[in-house]
Amino acid sequence: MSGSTAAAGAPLPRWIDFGVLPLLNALLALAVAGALVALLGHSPAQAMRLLVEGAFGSGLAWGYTLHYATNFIFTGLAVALAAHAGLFNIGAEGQASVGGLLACVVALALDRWLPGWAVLLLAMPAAALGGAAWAAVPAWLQARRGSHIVITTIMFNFLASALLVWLLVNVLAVPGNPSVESRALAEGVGLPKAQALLAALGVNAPATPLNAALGLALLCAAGLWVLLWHTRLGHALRTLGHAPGAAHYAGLSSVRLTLIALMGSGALAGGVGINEVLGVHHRLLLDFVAGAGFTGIAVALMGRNHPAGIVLAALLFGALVQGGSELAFEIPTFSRDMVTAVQGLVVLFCGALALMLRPLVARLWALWTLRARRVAPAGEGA
Amino acid sequence: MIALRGIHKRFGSVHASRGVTLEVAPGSIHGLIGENGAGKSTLMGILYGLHPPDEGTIEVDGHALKPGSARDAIAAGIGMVHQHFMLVDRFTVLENIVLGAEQGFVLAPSLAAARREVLRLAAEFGLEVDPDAVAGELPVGVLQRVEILKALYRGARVLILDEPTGVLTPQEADQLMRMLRQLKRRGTTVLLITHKLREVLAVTDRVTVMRAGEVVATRETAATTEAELAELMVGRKVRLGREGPPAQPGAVVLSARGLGWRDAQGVARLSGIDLDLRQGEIVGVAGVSGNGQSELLELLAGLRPLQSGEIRLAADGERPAGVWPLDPHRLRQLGVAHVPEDRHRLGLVLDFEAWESAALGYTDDAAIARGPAVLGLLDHRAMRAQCAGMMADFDVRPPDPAWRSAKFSGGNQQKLVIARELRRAPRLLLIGQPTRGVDIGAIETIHRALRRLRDAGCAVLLVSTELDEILALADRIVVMSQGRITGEMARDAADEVTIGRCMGQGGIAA
Amino acid sequence: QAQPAVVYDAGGKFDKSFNEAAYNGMERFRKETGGSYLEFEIANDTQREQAFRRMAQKGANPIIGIGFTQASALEKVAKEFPQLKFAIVDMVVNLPNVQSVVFKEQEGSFLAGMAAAMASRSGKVGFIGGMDVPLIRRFQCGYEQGAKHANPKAETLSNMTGTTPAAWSDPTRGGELARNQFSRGVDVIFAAAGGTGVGVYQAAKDQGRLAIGVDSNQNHLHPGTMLTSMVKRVDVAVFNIARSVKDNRWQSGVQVLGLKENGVALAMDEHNAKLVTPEMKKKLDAAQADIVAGRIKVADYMADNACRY
Amino acid sequence: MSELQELATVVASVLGATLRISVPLVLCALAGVLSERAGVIDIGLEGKLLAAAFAAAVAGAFGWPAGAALLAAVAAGMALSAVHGLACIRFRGDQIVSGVAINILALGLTAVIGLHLFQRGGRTPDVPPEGRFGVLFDEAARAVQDWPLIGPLLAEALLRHTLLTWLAFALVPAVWWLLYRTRFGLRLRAVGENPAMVDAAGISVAGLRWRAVLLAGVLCGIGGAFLTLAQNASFTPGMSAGRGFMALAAMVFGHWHPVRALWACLLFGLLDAVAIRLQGTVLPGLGAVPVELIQALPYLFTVVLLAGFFGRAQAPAALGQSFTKER
Ligand SMILES: Nc1ncnc2c1ncn2[C@@H]1O[C@H](COP(=O)(O)OP(=O)(O)OP(=O)(O)O)[C@@H](O)[C@H]1O
Ligand SMILES: Nc1ncnc2c1ncn2[C@@H]1O[C@H](COP(=O)(O)OP(=O)(O)OP(=O)(O)O)[C@@H](O)[C@H]1O
Ligand SMILES: [Mg+2]
Ligand SMILES: [Mg+2]
Repeated sequence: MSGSTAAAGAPLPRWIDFGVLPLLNALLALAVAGALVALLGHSPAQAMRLLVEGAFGSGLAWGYTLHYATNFIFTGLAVALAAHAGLFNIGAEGQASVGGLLACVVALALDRWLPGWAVLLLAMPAAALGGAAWAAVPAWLQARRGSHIVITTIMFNFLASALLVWLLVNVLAVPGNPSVESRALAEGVGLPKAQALLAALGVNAPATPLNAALGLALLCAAGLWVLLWHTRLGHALRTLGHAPGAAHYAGLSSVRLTLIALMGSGALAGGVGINEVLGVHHRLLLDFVAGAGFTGIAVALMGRNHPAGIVLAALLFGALVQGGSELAFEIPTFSRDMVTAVQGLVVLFCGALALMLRPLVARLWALWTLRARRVAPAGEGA
Repeated sequence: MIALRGIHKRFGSVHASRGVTLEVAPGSIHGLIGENGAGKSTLMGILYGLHPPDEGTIEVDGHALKPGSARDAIAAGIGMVHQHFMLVDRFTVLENIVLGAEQGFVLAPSLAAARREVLRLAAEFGLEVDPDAVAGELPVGVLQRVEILKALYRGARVLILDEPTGVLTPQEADQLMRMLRQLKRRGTTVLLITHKLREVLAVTDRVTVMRAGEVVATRETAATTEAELAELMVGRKVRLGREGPPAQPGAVVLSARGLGWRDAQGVARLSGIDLDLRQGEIVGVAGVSGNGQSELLELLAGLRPLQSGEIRLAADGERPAGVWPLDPHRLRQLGVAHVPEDRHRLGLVLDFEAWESAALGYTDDAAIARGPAVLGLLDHRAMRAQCAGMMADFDVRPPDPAWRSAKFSGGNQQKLVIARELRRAPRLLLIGQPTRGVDIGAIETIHRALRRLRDAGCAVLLVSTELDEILALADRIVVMSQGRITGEMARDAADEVTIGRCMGQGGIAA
Repeated sequence: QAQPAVVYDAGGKFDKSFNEAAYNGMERFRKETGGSYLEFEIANDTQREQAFRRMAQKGANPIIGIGFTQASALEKVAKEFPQLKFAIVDMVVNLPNVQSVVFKEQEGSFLAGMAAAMASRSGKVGFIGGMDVPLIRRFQCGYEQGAKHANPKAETLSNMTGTTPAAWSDPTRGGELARNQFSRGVDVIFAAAGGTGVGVYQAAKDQGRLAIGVDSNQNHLHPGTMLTSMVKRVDVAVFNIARSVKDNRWQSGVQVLGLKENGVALAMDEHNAKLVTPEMKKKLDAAQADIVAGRIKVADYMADNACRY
Repeated sequence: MSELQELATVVASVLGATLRISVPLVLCALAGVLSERAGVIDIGLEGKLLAAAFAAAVAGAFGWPAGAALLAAVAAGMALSAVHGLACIRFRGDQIVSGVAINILALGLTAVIGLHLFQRGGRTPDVPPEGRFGVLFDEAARAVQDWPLIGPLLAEALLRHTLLTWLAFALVPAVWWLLYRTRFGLRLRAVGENPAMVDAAGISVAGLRWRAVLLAGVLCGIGGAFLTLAQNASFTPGMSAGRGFMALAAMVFGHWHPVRALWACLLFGLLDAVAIRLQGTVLPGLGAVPVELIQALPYLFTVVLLAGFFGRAQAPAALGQSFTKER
């Protein structure tokens, strides 16, 4: 699971490995998607244009793209943190649900009594706490009893959804409201919207769900980078992940580190709750996570478990979701399933088949450098 | 006749084989020696078809082999016992042996045939193994036998052994040498890579010396000496053996009383161990491997829980006393360093770059901290510098802190681990098999460093299955057999016969 | 002339259920008026608001939200665009530019329960819901009451499919739930579970029992097996909304569509003619008249989050 | 009818349900065992199951006989397996990313193609009865079902199953035999533990992994056909509904061993069947239990079982590692 894929094959300049190749892969993915689109009777060029414009063509588009990306950053970081400690956390979905649940419960309990900022100050840690708590049991079972993390986190996803439905329907429901949702938080409780923040800077931005949670997500990414590569704890976590024997030899407690890694992972997943519940909807909805936890797996791996890579991969996925819905708006016959298929192709070509073109590119690069070398002395001779 | 001609092999920027030509007479035992990283394993890997060479040809009995095809090599009768065993831990011995040489789709007949053949080979060569034992549970010495059986089962007429004795006890090594002679009598050609010149002199007919990817010499064994070979390998004169002033043992640093340890099956691995370690003294623990030395070492190092008995660390200056159970981290803080026997699995994180591995266990060192202590931030530049320092002290090659730990050869990995553990002036060093698989030049470096450490007043507990090493380094020798101390003597009172007698004793209370 | 727009809920426009009914209404509008319309299927909660806003920016009129989950998003956007007309199905939004259409599912379910109890030989009827949420409980409660009304000794077994979104599209599990009920003596099952229902109907067919469809008329799926369908005339509602804007007779406010308004009904057609005996038909008609006249009070679960009758 | 007979009926129906619920899990778990024993992580079980279900339903809807539709499902499973193999074996891509991609792709493509073919929102028309796998021994079941006590058990729990159910359970010993009693199995397991060794033995690592991965596709294909040709008669988008992931859990639970995985699948099936049975019943002493709690019971129970009784599962040593000759 370590992102050692880059190590395969001959060394290439970094700008090729991290710039040219991903670009080529994305183009290939879009070419195949285009073929599919054409096969189904649409114009690939138009679809392409709509997809890109829909994701990046306006302030509005950027707002939505970044909003979706925020969720994916949180879950991608969550998966990556666990992965560095050698743990495969499939449970980000459930952890995010419970994070949002706890944040909302705290906010609902306090919003009538405390000012908005104070509620936020308590609800945001509650989201992290909820996520961490939901990860704690699988973590403990893994560390102490050796129960396989993959099974327990899958089970805890189902348990989270059952808990959420039950609470929403039986405890948090508003009588007379058929919607499966809690009551709305008091006016003024919620993270500042990007629109408001930009307005304070004198920038006129359209209303989008984008909110301060993006900043938090980026902070988390930077924080995770510092944690993993610049602190003793990070060194310890990665030691455990790469060589459990060496971790034991170094006197690191695998139980403690497993708990820290998975609970940290859950806390990061809880960020989805902050973004969706406190940032956008201001109430608890049944399916506010909407698969972001699972997408996080792909995001983390495509980002090679590195925070910077994860932010970029999250942006890509955010763009696919937003550009995809724009496509569906504009071409009525372009169903949302088509968007899903295109997303699958992108994950396939940009993620799983990321190294497919590498040998070819390496050969071209070798030819190029060879020619350059041959040309240079010739030039001198002349 | 086996002939490799003009072999070139590059791994990225490393030129591991530079136009090597090697000819081996059929039915002979041919030695291949050289420093760590000289290119011995690479060359043999090419012969066996593991790596395709960049240039060059391989011929066996006049037929050219297809480069990079293990299948072709096996068909031509080549068998190889790899430096790191190529076995599936979860398979039985029989399954491991049969793999790749099965006769039909259904396994049972092959297994039955293999069982007969293995028992026959075992009888012929004294290679006794339980065909139904699970490989992962066997000691290395037996695994080695399995590897050899594997090659013989495939009807190998050419047998390559890559450092076969590195992990063997002296007795096992002797047995192996006897077997090689026996194979030779049967007409098998043997290619033997080793770092132990004594073995080379004892069994080979000819010997080839490699340095930095090239063949520097080939000699008739009868016409050469240990000193000449050592010099050819390292490119300078090498001195091994006892040197320097005798030890001046000081105060007791560690005392253990009545140590016992039982494994998960309830079998006693250690019992009634009393041991004192003093400042300025190297205590060597001798014994056939598997007699409790590893358990003792790991118990003292905090890697195993204390079950019975007590271990105390005396106070010393500003460093406080300690009573076990203590975890390895706390022990390091108390000045107890540990070089593990298994450097691959324990001593390093293979995926880390060298400078990160160089901080393993010592990330709380103030010299590499940065910013407020609560944050636990690490100073990368200091870490790299520290690693570069270690590499310089111990001549780690290449001296590049940014190399991945896995890319260093075993000898250089070992030097790095030792450098790290010696770095912080420990008062007690626990060290297991310090020179296993390490070339002569590196052995010299390591031995010198251990003596220097002792002279600086450190207590050293040295566990080694190499009697030569114990005799060369230890000031006091403890012999273990079946989990007990069966002999203890000063260096000057020790010789191989006495120690050997103690090793054979035992009898253990369950 | 502005195009109408419709925003379907997460089930998608082909859910064989109320989204599909809305789709059919819009198709009818297209055919009858020759106009075109815009549409969008929700894939996640955030898209709701985005969808309404995009439709509003395109100047669509009216903008129809299908499903109660659309309420808060629609409310927000309707406030932003007071000059446009909005409508929501299955939920009430009190704004001057919003028309709300809600159905008395309990009344239709009551008749479905009666039909089930009358067709049942064992006196045991079954209900399979998608998720244990208030709207589904409203169906369940009316159904139970209806069954008891037709046969005081009737027993109703209820199952819910799951707690994840997959609960609405898991026919395999639906089939298994149905088999379980059949093995306990149930011989008629009413499924209000979206795509999961397909599996319930199939199981009924495989085991030679009866099933009742929901939302759209599903009688044609398995003639001889589908006893009837409890249809919710979302298609009519949606068609009327779109039509009224075109004809300039649109009104805001709340429309509650029950049996009386023909908003809910049991589907009777050639596919189930053999299953519904004249006697059953007569009793159903009588009950319907009683409900319309207020002589029978059908319990509304959502009125007080309890099933009391 | 005596109380005992009633009990027998209940037990029979729960056992029958257990077997039916287990079938797709068993097939996918076996697929997972084959693939992962060869060192290739198979997160894409869900997607393969879905695609196969779709292919079978489409073929059935076009009037193909059941056997041909089964082959179509197998082909679909293998096609996605080939994508997985291309990504992970040929191009050494990340195995988990590839699996995730397959899941997303299958979810999208089946709906898109289904919509394109039939204009029913991705749903397929019903497969005609003769194109489905019917219950095999219905006559016999009818004959015995009224026998005291064992009647219902024989009929419901044993006889009223389709060919695919029998096939699924028969495949368990078959896969076990393949893995533990044949040359292919020995090599396959070796390649998941120590590919370098297999390579050194002169056997193609990639070749073995390809075969394992494709076989996994075949098994998922049968599982998919079971969903649309036996349990149901049509395809609904997303109808695999997480079964691939449960199978993955069962495979891990079963320590990557076909027979133990079977027990895990049966356990999941039983817990699920019991939960279905318990729904809506009033438990003595507890009163009416919330549906959600009962729905959560199988998952809770699994976690408890894992924590209490099952030791550390040992994954194949080289699981997830792509193999390169040049280390
Ligand atoms: N797969 C590889 N990739 C990169 N470099 C390699 C690889 N294998 C060997 N090398 C390099 O080739 C050189 C020769 O290695 P080789 O293993 O042949 O040495 P050796 O003589 O066997 O050493 P030792 O005594 O430690 O076994 C070393 O410098 C090593 O770093
Ligand atoms: N992943 C790798 N990348 C580059 N080089 C490698 C890699 N793995 C091993 N090597 C090189 O291959 C050679 C053999 O590696 P190995 O791990 O077998 O060391 P070693 O031969 O055991 O050393 P020693 O014999 O001293 O114990 C080493 O010289 C090492 O530099
Ligand atoms: Mg070597
Ligand atoms: Mg070596």
